[in-house]
Amino acid sequence: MIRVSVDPAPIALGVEVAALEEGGAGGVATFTGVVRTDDGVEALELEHYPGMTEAALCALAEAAVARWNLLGVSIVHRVGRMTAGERIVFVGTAAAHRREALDSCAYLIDRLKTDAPFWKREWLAGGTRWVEPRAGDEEAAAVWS
Amino acid sequence: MIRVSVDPAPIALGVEVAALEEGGAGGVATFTGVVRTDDGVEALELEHYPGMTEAALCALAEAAVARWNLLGVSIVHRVGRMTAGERIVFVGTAAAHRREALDSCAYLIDRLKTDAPFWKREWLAGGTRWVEPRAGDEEAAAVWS
Amino acid sequence: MGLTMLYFAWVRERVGAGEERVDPPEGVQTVAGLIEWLSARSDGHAAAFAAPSRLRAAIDQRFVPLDAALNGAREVAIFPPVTGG
Amino acid sequence: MGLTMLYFAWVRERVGAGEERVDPPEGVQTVAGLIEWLSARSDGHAAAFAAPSRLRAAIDQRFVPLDAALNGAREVAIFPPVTGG
Repeated sequence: MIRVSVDPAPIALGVEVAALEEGGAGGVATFTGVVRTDDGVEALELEHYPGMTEAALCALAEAAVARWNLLGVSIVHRVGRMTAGERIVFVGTAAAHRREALDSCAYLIDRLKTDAPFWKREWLAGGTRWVEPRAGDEEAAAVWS
Repeated sequence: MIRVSVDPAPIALGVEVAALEEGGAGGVATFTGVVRTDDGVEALELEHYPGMTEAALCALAEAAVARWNLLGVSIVHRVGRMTAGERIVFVGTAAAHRREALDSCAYLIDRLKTDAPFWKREWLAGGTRWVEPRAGDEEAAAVWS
Repeated sequence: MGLTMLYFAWVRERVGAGEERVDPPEGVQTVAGLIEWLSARSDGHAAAFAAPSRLRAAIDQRFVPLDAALNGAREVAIFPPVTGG
Repeated sequence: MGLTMLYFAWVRERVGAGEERVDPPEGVQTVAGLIEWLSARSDGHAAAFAAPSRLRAAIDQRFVPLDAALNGAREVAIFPPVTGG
């Protein structure tokens, strides 16, 4: 099962996890990115490249399935404007054994950071700013190649 | 936030994830163990050592907090009898950055397998059998020491 | 035979549009050449493309390095490094 | 001064009880010695403790190796390798 979604609606984590668990797997690993409440960011805006984004996420899911023995993969990315505490991204994997689920989940979020065309803009009290990529993201993604 | 629970009631994943997300973290990683539906197992029975179990899980959560910069740790283990498709165990971690959440989540489930006094018995069509430890579990736990 | 250009994030903001049709001359053969040629179209283009090292690109919805050849491209996107997830 | 013994999983089943009070003699100083001494109590005990390499132990709710000293122990648990998670 591969589920990929790019949607302005809030991410329904329960629905995604249930879909992964229904596959009869022994283990489900997930990572959820949440808009942080700490550094004065009131809202986050996610822009993306329609068409290419979905293709990039499908390619990522297929690469994970080719590399690990998985029963399910879900990648859900929210777009548009969201506020502190809301979910930005959800990746989840289901496998017979925990190592495959854990490793493939880490792979998906590391690679998603560099391989999918999304851009974040932060809304602060004083205005907005485009988020710069984090220095470690390229290295984290490169670990898997 | 540390939450540890050993309970015969079904694991309420939504409640656990919400508690982790409420901490203001940027990332939440989870692993959920589910009773597999594949190998003829109709039910699973989890026995544990009351008192020692809770202490072992608290010690594990505290070890994770000492090692990574975490905003939240949840460990929930079900005990008693459960059927195929039901959740056995949930571990979840919340952190400002994804690597800490992902690594500490993997640590918790790897160490839980060897460090907490639980015993699994499978119910099959022909009777019951106590589960033998998997050969790789000791090595997986040792990776973290 | 023209090209559809797409711009995202602060590149889009500086150019002042998310999409435009362009018809580069024969001599423009790579993404880098296209960026240089587009810089002359307006002050906004010039501002968007002033520092090519800060730009990334896709040809027909696949990431490519800036020295990638355009041959046969129908859609070229220029944008900052991605920051999803 | 006696000890509380706890048994889990198939050790509990073979012994036929999950808990018992015992009062080992002075010469019993380690978990391994205790297991050997307990083996004589019944056929069930003998069956449970026949292969010490398959047994694990805890003293006062902490995992210990089988050669751990008992001194001061109030609660000793004997069980198979754990299989949680």
